[in-house]
Amino acid sequence: MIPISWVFMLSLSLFVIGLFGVLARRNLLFILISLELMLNAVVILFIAASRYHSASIANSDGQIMYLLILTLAASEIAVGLSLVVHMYRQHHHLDIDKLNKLRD
Amino acid sequence: MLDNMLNTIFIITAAIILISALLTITAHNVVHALLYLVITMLAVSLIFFILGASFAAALQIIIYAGAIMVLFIFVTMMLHQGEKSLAQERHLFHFSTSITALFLSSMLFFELIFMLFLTPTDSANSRVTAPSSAIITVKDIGTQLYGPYSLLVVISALMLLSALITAIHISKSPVTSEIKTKADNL
Amino acid sequence: MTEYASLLALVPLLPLFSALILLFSKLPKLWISIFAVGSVASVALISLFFNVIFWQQSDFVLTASLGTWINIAQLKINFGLYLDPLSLVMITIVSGVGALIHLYSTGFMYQDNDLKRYFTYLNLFVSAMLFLVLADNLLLLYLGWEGVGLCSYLLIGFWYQDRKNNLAANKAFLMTRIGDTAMAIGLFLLFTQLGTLDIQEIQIKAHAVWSLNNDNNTMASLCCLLLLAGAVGKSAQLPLQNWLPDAMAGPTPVSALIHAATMVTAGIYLIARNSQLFQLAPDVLYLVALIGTFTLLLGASAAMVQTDLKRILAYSTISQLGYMFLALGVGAGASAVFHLMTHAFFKALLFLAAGALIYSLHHEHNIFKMGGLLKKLPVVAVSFAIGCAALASLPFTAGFFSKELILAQVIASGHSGLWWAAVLGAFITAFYSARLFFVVFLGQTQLSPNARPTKSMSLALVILSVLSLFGGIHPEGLKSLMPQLDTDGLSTLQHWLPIILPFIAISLAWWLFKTKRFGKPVPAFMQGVHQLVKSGWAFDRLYQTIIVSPFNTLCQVNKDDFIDLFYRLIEKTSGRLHMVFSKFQNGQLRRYNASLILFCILAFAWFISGELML
Amino acid sequence: MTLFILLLMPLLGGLLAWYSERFDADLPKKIALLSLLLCWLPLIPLLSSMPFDASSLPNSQWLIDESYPWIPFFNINAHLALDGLSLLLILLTLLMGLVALSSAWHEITKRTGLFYLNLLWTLAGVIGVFLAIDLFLFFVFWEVMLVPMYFLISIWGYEQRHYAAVKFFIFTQAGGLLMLISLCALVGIHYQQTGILTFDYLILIQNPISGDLAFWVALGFTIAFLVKLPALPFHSWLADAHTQAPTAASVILAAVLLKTGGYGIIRFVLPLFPQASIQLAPFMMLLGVIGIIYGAMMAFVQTDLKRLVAYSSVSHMGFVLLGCFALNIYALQGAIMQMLAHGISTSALFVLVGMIQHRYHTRDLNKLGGLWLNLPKLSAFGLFFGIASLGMPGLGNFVAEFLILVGSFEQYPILTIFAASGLILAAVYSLLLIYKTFFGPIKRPHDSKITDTNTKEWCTLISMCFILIYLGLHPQPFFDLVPITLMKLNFIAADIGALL
Repeated sequence: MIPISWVFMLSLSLFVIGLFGVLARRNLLFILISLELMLNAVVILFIAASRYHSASIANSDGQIMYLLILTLAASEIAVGLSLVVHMYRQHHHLDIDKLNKLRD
Repeated sequence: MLDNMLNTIFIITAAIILISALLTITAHNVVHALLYLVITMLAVSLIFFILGASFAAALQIIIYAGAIMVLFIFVTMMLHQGEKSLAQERHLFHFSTSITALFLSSMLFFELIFMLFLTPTDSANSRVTAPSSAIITVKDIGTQLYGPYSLLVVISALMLLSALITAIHISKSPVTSEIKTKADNL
Repeated sequence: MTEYASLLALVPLLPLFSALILLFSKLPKLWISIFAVGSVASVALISLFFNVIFWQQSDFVLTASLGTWINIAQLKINFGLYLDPLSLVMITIVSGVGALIHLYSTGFMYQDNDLKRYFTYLNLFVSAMLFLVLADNLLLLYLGWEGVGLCSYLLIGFWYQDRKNNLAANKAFLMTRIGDTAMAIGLFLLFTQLGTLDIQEIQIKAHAVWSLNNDNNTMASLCCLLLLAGAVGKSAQLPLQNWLPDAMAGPTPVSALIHAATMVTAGIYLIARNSQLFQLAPDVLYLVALIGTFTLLLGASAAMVQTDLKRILAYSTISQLGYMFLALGVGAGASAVFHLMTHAFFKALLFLAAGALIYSLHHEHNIFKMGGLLKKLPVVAVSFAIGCAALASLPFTAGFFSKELILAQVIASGHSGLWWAAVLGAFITAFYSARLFFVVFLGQTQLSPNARPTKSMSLALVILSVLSLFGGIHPEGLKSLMPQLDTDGLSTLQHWLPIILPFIAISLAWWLFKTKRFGKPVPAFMQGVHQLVKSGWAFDRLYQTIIVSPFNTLCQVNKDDFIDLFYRLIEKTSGRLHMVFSKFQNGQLRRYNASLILFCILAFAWFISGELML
Repeated sequence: MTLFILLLMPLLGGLLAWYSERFDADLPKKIALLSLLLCWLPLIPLLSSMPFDASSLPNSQWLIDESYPWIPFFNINAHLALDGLSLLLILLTLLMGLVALSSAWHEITKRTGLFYLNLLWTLAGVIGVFLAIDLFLFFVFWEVMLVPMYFLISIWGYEQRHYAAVKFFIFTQAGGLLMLISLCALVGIHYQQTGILTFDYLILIQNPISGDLAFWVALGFTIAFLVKLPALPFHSWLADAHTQAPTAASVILAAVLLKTGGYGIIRFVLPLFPQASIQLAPFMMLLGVIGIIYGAMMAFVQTDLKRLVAYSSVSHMGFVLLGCFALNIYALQGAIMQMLAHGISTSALFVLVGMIQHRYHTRDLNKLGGLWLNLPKLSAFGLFFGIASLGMPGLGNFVAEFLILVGSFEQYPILTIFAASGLILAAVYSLLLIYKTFFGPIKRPHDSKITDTNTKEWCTLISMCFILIYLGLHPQPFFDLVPITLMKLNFIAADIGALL
């Protein structure tokens, strides 16, 4: 069976790549994409954890949590993308650094 | 025999995931990024299969890769950014601006690695033993879902509804007309 | 005796009431002068009446009380009046000379439209002086003391339009105020040591408490020193004397009354009144004598070189007061008071005559611009001559009797050094009074007088001349009150020298006048000394450099209150801190993410370091 | 019930005045006058029933004592009581209220209703401070008197009124908070030591708290009162508050608000913390003396007339501080007398400055000069009050300063000599004040419409003169009224003249 440490390594590195994407990219779309990556990283960990749980009966909590994260991702992307559309209509660009009107 | 085959498959898919993830975030063209993302999603569903969560894998392919990524592509097509966005992208994202991001994420990466593997795990709760081999069928998930986790279903339904409403509201409001008038007389 | 108590009570109150009436009423000029002169004249009559009753009695006491003032625990002070030979002499002088000066000033100040204010202040001054002289406790004396200082401030600055007068008034008040504060501290010391402020009780208790063991009469000498400081401030003696010449800025009758006859003598009265207390501190008494000698020499030398008529008389007052302090210092209190009396007469006469001169020469003060006025103003000339004669203490004038007595007492008490200084002072005094008379009245006339002194002025001049000539009767009562030294053991030189000296000085002055050397500029090498002496030995510049200007610069430096600066600093720093923190809110989303991640890293790092420690 | 009536009168009067502005512009000031006069009613029976001689000293310290339950949970009750000291200060407050009213009669024209509301509420706050016996109620009134004064300064003030008002508010509020902390600490410690939870001054005074914490609580109280009585390090709000406040406000501020500090020390610090006040005494006396000299030196260089008078009251209040902590009967009587005399003489000076500003629209000393020629009556009053403020015997200030200096001389002679030098400095700045404004050559052309004092002003000033003279010549009834012996103040034995 696959030792759990590998799964940790995988999800962790995926998470960090997603994080780098969020921080580095200035285009809102790319930020949303890297956000998706981070979500996937977490989900892998959930599934692995429930899989390696030593309870006698089969433990399906991980998959139920996967369901929840899935709905979360879906709704989050829906709102995110409508914001992207909205922003594009208003500013004709997607550079997030230019959006600092909230400051003053 | 079966185990080391599983291991190799796991390693290959993990490698695919990481490479395509890297490619998604470094791609200049949005569509390329999206396609790499779809590849990542499929590889992840393969991981689920390896881990025995077949229902999750199926969902991953259908909803995640199928629905959400398609939505993504729709939106990028709608924005029809064209050539100038590529050039813009090139100047928006290049090595010098992302140096701090790189530094921060790598710091976080090493700290997590260090914390997970190098710190002396106290023996009490590290009894990670071999995974139980019982197969989890969809029926089990169904009974669990409508048994103890019924509340979860309600919440996710509510969340989806609220997302729906906000998405409609934001994209519907005729904001573009006012901005234009203001932009003209600036 | 008590039936006179109410009469005694009237003495200080009459001028006070008339001052209040004048203040609040709108009387015509005539009525104003009637009220003013009337009140002081009636007080003069009362004092004459007292003189007649207690004529040559030496041990009478008359007390009256006007009610309690402060009465807490041991501090029992009431408005008590105390009449004994000493204060009888004083009230006679104050009211007598005061009345004459009031009479004189009705003429002198008649055309001044602020007559009401003038007479209110003058009456207030006389009543304050009477309170001072009749007070039975030191606090009431202090009330009179400050009241007199206040009235002299108001009267010096009477013509307030002129900046110079106001500055002179401020200077006078502040200098005397310094002395008064020292005296107040003396009062505190006396009260904490002896538990009372009543003058007679102090004398008794002081003897009872301090004379037992002579080691702790340092306390006695400390008290006497502080009281002496007050006296020095008020009587313009050595350290605090340069306010008197500037005080001549006031109207001349004011200078006559305040700066010749009455206020400046308050210091002498204070020491004379506490003579038993001063007996306990011989070293302080010797200091009094020393101060007297130095002041008398300073005053005489400065008067010798002045050109301003009134400043000459001011410096001569300082030197005559020096004589009185010298007499007090050697223990001859009675002769000091006697000289005080005669001095009051002839100095008031000189001032009033000078006033008449200024009045007729339309406010000309410089004596070298006057000359040959003998024929034109006979009355003024004669009275001026009598005054100068008494000042120079020519034989058979009042000044002669009192000054000889002092000189005799000084020799009798064995201070021969002081005696020689006093004799030198007498010589210079005779010289400058002769110089004054010759320059003003003989020689050719430069300014012709346009107004003749009025009848009231001449009347006052005549009476004062008579008093200066025949006023030399030594009041008997004083002898018993204060110790008297027998003066028969004098050698012939010590007896005759002071009598011959004035004649030599006058002939010297005549010789100098005849050879026209008086008005001429002093030869080059003498110029520095001449200027030094003329400015009253440069005490003004001295005080200006060591006290006034440092205090000014110190205050200017701290003009806007460095403590307030401290609070404004707090306000500024909080403003600047606000600017610094607002830098973090710059609306960059990526920067917020970065700070979020940074925080996670730090949290993990802290957790890891925690782990490693284990 | 009389004390509560006395308290409610200004409050209601203020509200009525504010409300009445709607009908007629100058109705508020008439109502304000009426309510101030009505305030005297509750006191009349008291004053008449107590002939002014030492024999009829009331046996208990309190002339009237009323207490109603207010917050039973903490055992706080609205406990008001009047003794000799507070009676004197309340009389001063009411008198100065009338003076402030007369000076504001013509000067305040915009929003008069609100002005008189604030004026009367400040007075009510101050009367409350002098009456409150319950410490909590004392603190409430301490804050009540502060807020309306802030509005008075910030709305009707002169050029930098906002800066001055805010500064005034922050200073006094900080002091107030410090007092709240020490008040609660006091009640807490008292509760620990005696098991009675009470804010009532009469119970707290029975067994004063001991221990080193008591010293810090005492220090907290003293600093709070030092801020109000402007002692040296906390005095800088006074100069600004006075220069920018309208005449009526600065009269109230000078005459009454400063006295709450002194009253607080005498009423709360000395009896409640006997040992602590003995330990504190030398430092506070030193602070007082420095305050005297520092205030005088500051006053000497000011070019603004009101700032000069403000710094002079810093110097006078230094005397009060010296008197309070000299811990002997003469000094304490002197301190109380100084509060009264200073209240009258300084507020009179402020009224005069207000009149000058009303006529010449300037307070700058360099521009003023030679007023005597044009306004003889006003200048005569100015001369009188200038002389009073330098401590001329025969007037109230001298008696007070003499008693303070006698009392403190007995404890610390050297310190008193420096304080006595304050008398000279007082003469310096007072003469400067008189000379720069009233004497000297005329600097400005005389236009005929500037009139001398009208009858209203003349009456207020002449009555203040008579009070000062009465204080100076016959202060005995004021000494008898203050029951020092009953106030449980343990003085260091006044061993004056004990040698005999």
